[in-house]
Amino acid sequence: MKIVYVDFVRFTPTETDLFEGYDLIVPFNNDANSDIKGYLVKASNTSELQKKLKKAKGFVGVMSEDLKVNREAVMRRKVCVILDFEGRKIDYTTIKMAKDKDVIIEVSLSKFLRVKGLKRAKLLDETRLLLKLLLKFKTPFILTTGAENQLEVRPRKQLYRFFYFLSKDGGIDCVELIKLAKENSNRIFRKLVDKKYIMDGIEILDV
Amino acid sequence: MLKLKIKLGSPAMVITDEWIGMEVEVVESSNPCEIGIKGVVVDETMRTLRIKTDRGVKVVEKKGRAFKVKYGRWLLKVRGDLIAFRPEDRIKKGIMLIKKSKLAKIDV
Amino acid sequence: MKGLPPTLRKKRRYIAFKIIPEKKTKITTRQIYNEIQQTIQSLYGEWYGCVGLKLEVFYEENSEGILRCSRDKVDATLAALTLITEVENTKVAIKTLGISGTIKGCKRFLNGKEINTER
Amino acid sequence: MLRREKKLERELAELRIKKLIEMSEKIKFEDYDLSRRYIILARKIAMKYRVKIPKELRNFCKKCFYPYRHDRIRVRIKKSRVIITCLNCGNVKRVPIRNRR
Repeated sequence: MKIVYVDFVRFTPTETDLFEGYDLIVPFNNDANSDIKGYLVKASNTSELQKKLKKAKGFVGVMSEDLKVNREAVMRRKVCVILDFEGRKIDYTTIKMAKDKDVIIEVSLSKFLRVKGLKRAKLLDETRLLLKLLLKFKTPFILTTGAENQLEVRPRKQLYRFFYFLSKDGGIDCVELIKLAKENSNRIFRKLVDKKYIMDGIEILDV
Repeated sequence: MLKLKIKLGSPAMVITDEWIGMEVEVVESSNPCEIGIKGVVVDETMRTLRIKTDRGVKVVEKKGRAFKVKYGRWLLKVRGDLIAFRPEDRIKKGIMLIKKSKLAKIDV
Repeated sequence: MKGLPPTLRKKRRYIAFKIIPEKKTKITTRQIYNEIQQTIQSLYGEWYGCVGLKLEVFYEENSEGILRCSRDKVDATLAALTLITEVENTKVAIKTLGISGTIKGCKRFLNGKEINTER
Repeated sequence: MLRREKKLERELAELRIKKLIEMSEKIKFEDYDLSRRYIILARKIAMKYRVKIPKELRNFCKKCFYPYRHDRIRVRIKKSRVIITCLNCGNVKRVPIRNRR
């Protein structure tokens, strides 16, 4: 079967040749007027999250700095993705729970583009640990650009190669990582687009 | 609490329905001999299905296999991991699985 | 004196890349080379920092170029290229077009134009 | 927390019980043991979801769960009641016949 690649971005995308190799770009932008889009929820504390989630529908992504908010978000049934940015905090238990609740954890590239120096070094280290945990628990995750503007987008090959190198350097099973990332990307694509894909493990072959 | 409306005949409900009497074909399996076993389910336990084929009754494990199933007007492909419960537990656990899974299309 | 046997020679890879600037600003060869060099320096430091970098060609009109690096550090160089966001205060994105073992092979990734390198 | 959908569960359970018992009825002359197995499954479902097995479907032995088959039971009418004796286990079921007033 053909592998499809999904990318999450935070703006309304227009054509660029940087968007090379992606089959579906999901804008997490509540103003975007494309058919397939994510619903972005930004929250700084848990009560705000709960309030905002009441209105939310569809493919909901939560973006938050707070560890407690992220943990709460994983437990909510509506939340599909925990979005990534440079200040996100996520821990062992959250990742373990995400596996149980089938919440996708996004690992984005563009957070590295926004910071420099020691901060970036720390971020790289954090991401390595995150990837290690994701592999350990087999939590669904997706490698994305997570771009906030056009110039933060990178072509697919570059993105996967980057994470391949990052994990290989950190002593993580890089082949497995890329394999899982592709599988998950496939799954998300089919969930969002394919009407014949009912849920994980059930699909219509013929009427 | 948000209530889910699961339609009774929707294709996602295969995992809660009775498999005995269904026409089943093994599509995916780590054991190549099992692929292509086709017939009617005669009995079901927690981990296995007994399928009555032209060449006698075969016992196929549920976990790690995928089955092609005729259900209602659909022809479905169902992963065996989803039905790997006791037959009577499947009603409760199946509904839970459907409720738990994100973006499941339940109102077809 | 014979040269080094092929097994012991430095293996090289050539990376074709393209710079996509925010506005239509021209980026000079010097600027881009400095930026790449600096990024690699800051990313990998002195210990791992030597990747055998050389900017073989760079066409300022369509901002495409070919970069040389050693074979076992291709991934490192690519990662550094992806992380470049700025060249001399203009925001840019770098798109790698392809990797090849020779400059000649690398040229097919470039804009399809016949460009002769005299060196 | 996810909540159980008990109503839906019971609805499904009733459907499945009906299906199973009908199936056991169908094959009881070919495979007696299998048809007993279906009844046990149906009973398990009924117990788990606290659904009653409808009266018209309850024609199996209460003790050994073998479905009633004309050559394995004895039916006698005595003292204004029907006495059904299961010949597999010897269990006796008495159904009184009352006059309708």
